[in-house]
Amino acid sequence: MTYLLRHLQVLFDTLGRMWKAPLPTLMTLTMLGIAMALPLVLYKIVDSLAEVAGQWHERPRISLFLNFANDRNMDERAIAFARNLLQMPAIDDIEYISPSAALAEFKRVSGFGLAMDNLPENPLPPLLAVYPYPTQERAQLEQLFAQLAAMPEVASASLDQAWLQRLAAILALFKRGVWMLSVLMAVGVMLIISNTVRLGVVNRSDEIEIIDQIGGPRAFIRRPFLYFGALHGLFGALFAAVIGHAGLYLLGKPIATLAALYDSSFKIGWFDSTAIAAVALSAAALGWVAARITVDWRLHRLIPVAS
Amino acid sequence: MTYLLRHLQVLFDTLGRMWKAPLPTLMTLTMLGIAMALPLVLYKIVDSLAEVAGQWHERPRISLFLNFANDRNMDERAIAFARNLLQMPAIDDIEYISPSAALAEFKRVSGFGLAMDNLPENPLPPLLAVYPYPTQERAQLEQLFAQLAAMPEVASASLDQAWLQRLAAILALFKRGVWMLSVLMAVGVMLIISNTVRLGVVNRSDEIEIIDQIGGPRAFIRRPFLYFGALHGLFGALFAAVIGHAGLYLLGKPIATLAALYDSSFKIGWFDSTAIAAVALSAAALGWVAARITVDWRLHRLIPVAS
Amino acid sequence: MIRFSQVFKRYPNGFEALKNVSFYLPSGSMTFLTGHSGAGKSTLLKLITRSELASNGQVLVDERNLSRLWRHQIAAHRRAIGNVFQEHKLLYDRTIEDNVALPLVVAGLEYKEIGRRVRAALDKVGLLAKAKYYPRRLSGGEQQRVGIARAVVGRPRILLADEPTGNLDPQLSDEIMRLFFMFSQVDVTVLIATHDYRHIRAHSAAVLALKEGRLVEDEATP
Amino acid sequence: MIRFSQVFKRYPNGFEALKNVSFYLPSGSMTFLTGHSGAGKSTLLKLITRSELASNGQVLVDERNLSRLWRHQIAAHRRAIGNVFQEHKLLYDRTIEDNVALPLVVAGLEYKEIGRRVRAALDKVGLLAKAKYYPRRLSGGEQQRVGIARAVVGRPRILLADEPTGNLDPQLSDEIMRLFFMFSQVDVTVLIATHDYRHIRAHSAAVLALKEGRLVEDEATP
Ligand SMILES: Nc1ncnc2c1ncn2[C@@H]1O[C@H](COP(=O)(O)OP(=O)(O)OP(=O)(O)O)[C@@H](O)[C@H]1O
Ligand SMILES: Nc1ncnc2c1ncn2[C@@H]1O[C@H](COP(=O)(O)OP(=O)(O)OP(=O)(O)O)[C@@H](O)[C@H]1O
Ligand SMILES: [Mg+2]
Ligand SMILES: [Mg+2]
Repeated sequence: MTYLLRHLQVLFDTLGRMWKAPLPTLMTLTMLGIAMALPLVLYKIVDSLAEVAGQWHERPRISLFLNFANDRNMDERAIAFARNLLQMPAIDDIEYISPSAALAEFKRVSGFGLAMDNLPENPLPPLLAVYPYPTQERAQLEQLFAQLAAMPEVASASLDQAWLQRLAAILALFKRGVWMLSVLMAVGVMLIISNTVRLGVVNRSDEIEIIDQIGGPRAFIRRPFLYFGALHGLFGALFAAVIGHAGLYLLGKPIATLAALYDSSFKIGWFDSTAIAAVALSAAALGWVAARITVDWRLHRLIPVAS
Repeated sequence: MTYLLRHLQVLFDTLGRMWKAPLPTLMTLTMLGIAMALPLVLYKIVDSLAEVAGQWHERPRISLFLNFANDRNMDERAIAFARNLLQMPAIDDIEYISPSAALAEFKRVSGFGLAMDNLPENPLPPLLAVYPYPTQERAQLEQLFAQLAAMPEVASASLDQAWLQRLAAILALFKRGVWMLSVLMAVGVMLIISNTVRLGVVNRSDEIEIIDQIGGPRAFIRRPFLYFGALHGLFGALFAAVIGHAGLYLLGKPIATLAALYDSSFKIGWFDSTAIAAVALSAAALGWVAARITVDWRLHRLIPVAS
Repeated sequence: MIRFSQVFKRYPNGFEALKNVSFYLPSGSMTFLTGHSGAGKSTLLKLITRSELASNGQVLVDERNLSRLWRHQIAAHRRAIGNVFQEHKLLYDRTIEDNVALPLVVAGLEYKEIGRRVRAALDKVGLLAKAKYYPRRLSGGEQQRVGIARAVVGRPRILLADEPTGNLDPQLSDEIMRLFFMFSQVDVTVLIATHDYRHIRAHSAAVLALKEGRLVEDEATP
Repeated sequence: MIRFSQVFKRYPNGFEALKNVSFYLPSGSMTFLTGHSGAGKSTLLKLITRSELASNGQVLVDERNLSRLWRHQIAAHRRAIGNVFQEHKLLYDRTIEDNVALPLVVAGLEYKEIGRRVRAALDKVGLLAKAKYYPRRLSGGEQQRVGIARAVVGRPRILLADEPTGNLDPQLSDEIMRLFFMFSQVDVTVLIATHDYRHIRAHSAAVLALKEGRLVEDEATP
């Protein structure tokens, strides 16, 4: 009870000290906020991109060319076949592309529009674009492909594999970026807090020496600085949330413009509160650890035990 | 002469102090290095990308479909026509895509490979891909397009304009990112240096009070801290160069992998030394300013002039 | 009680500040420690608070051998000692009141009890009226008295003082000495380093005289 | 020379530390400043160094009115004064030598000259052997002597000292007083705040006695 009370008192005392020196506190929290906002924002962007990429841009796709060309009921048969396939648990979605639709798309994409108008008849076969669930493993995907290719209705099949490698490469790049940035920024956060704690120790070095002389235990001397470090981590994370949101807001406009040009309505959302809470807690823990290391290091010099 | 000597002495004294407390100095320089390395690296990536994008990926392209299909000498005539066009000053390069090459590419890209093999004859016209100089203004580009489209040899023409908007949008996004990051990091650098200077002032507050009492002028008291700030900025920039190079090295591998998948040999180079020198000088100036503001602020409290 | 048995103190630079010092101070005794500047008075007091460790010999405080003290026991040992420092060692960002309360806060006393005892201590040194002031506003002598109040507020079993009256006028310093004497009457072991032979003459107290680190016959006292 | 004309000093909290103080100290005079703890001695000295500003009245130092001093002139004014502080105010991260050299470094003297003068000053206070030590290694009295050496090293025209012998044994403190007296012989204005009436008796010096901020007839001197 008294123990808890004393901790609470140190907590409030430390808060009071931070509050009474608003400018230095704000400066430090801004530094911490900037340091933590960067990986948060980058992570958010990568996360949003990965989500969009997974469901839209570089989805795995198996193209099935059906062997009922020149059949009158071609469209109905293709759709019935697609219905059947959709029963398979691995398949998420199927799109039917009729020969005429394919030709139109081809004209649009290739730029051969005018030149294709004088084709005698549509040379293209009916096509099913099969989208497996994106969660599929590569081996599963290849197994599915073999299974589909072997079906009698299928004239030929192709599995677009480039997307896999590209996606893996892009994600690897971004993951490495986020990872590097996070490590750098964790280091940065600890350094900033360590520096601030060191400033605090220097500022209160008289007090520390006197308390040591008077018989204050080291835990007593250390405690306010541990709170100091943890509180800075905590508030720094909240600053990071604010700065990060400002950053997302400022980046939102050009990102939306860009997405519109790629026919996408891609938008980056805000951070969710659990993520912020997680960051805040980790930052508080980092701050505590940084403070502990720093205080021990400084106390070792400031009030050595004679021996 | 004596004045210069005294400045040199303060410089070396300050260097000596930084050297004698290697751990705190390294910590601060690491913080500064991280803060400055981030915009440096991002700028380098954006710069390299912009360069590549300009000359390769999203180049403006005018497609000319020629009206000599089914001509025996089709290829020769198309190439001769292309030679003629190359005389025009606005045109950088022309690629001739014969109907058979176009068909092969189409098969590859569309995935319709097998299905197209039973086409009776190649329905595609000969195609010239005309690449104007990328420096062209938009209006000039459209004028060129109109001129080419009106030629008798040209059956139809198309101008891909999306690249312009996309490039502009991407560059706008990246520029805003670099700009935001640079501002944030300049603020960060000043805060870090200010904090370090404040630590220095607190650490030497006894000395400052005593020197003030003994009759040391404010300029004398201030000078070592100004050097301290400027030196931290300077060395911080050098740390940033090292950290930035490490970052580029670590990012180089996944970037190269990704580029290879897009059939590009895109590589990010190292920073050039003038850029580093510029950053170092600006950082030193920032450090000086931060130190000046901080010292004045602290001295105002530490040794007020009675009145 | 304090017992030194053949104590030597050699500083890291090789300087021998105390040489073969032995004495015994029973509880309830009041003793003056004298000697020229640099004789080793402060060093002797630092050995008692375990701020320094004897290079040789035994220092016993309340039957406890200080060289056998564990690191984590040092704080508790110091809390049993009231110490008036040669420099005042006040906290300039806390009021007089809070400065005096510090040993009680460290010891974890109740708030009410702290307030009561702090007022009593400040009253004894004549500074109750300035309880809410900050130390910078006090004169040198007033600051020294705050240090004395802080040393006695915890009702220590041992009271050490290093030049406690160096900055006080004769009248005040007599009063302070009477205060120390009162403590020795209630079984506290009091040891005071001083240059002021007036006090030594005035109080019927024992004298330890140091000369270049050795205890000498009390020749200096006139 | 120092001249106070009807000087009042009121601190921001309203406390009047000096009331209607007037006196004149010619060059080459040696004067003792006495008074009880809190009488205003340190305040009076701070007015002379322009660490505080008189609320009323004139403080003239070497014909210069301190209330007319510009901000940037204060440093030069202080360089003409040697000051022994009540607390020693040494730099603990510099050697004794460097501490004493400080006023000369600030004044921008040549290296050789600095070395020569520092050694001379340390010799005068008997600490030449410890020139390379750091202050923490010195006893309280030794530190006080370092402060004295620092005050006299710049050959000031005015020498102020606040309890300069509070931590010194009688023999040493007599020597220090003789040193101050020698300075007054070479036309330096010397003003020393002290509680030690022995000195006042020993030297044929003038006495300024303060009582609760007022100059009083020198009743206290026995
Ligand atoms: N900054 C301040 N603000 C308010 N009051 C102050 C301040 N400085 C000193 N005083 C008060 O002014 C009075 C005179 O102080 P001063 O330091 O001049 O005394 P002193 O004669 O030097 O005493 P001592 O011999 O104890 O050093 C004291 O009562 C003190 O409390
Ligand atoms: N940490 C240290 N390292 C080396 N020498 C030291 C150290 N502390 C003190 N000394 C030396 O030990 C001697 C005794 O110092 P001490 O402080 O005990 O003297 P003192 O009797 O208290 O003197 P004073 O009356 O001047 O305070 C001095 O000569 C001093 O230089
Ligand atoms: Mg001592
Ligand atoms: Mg005083």
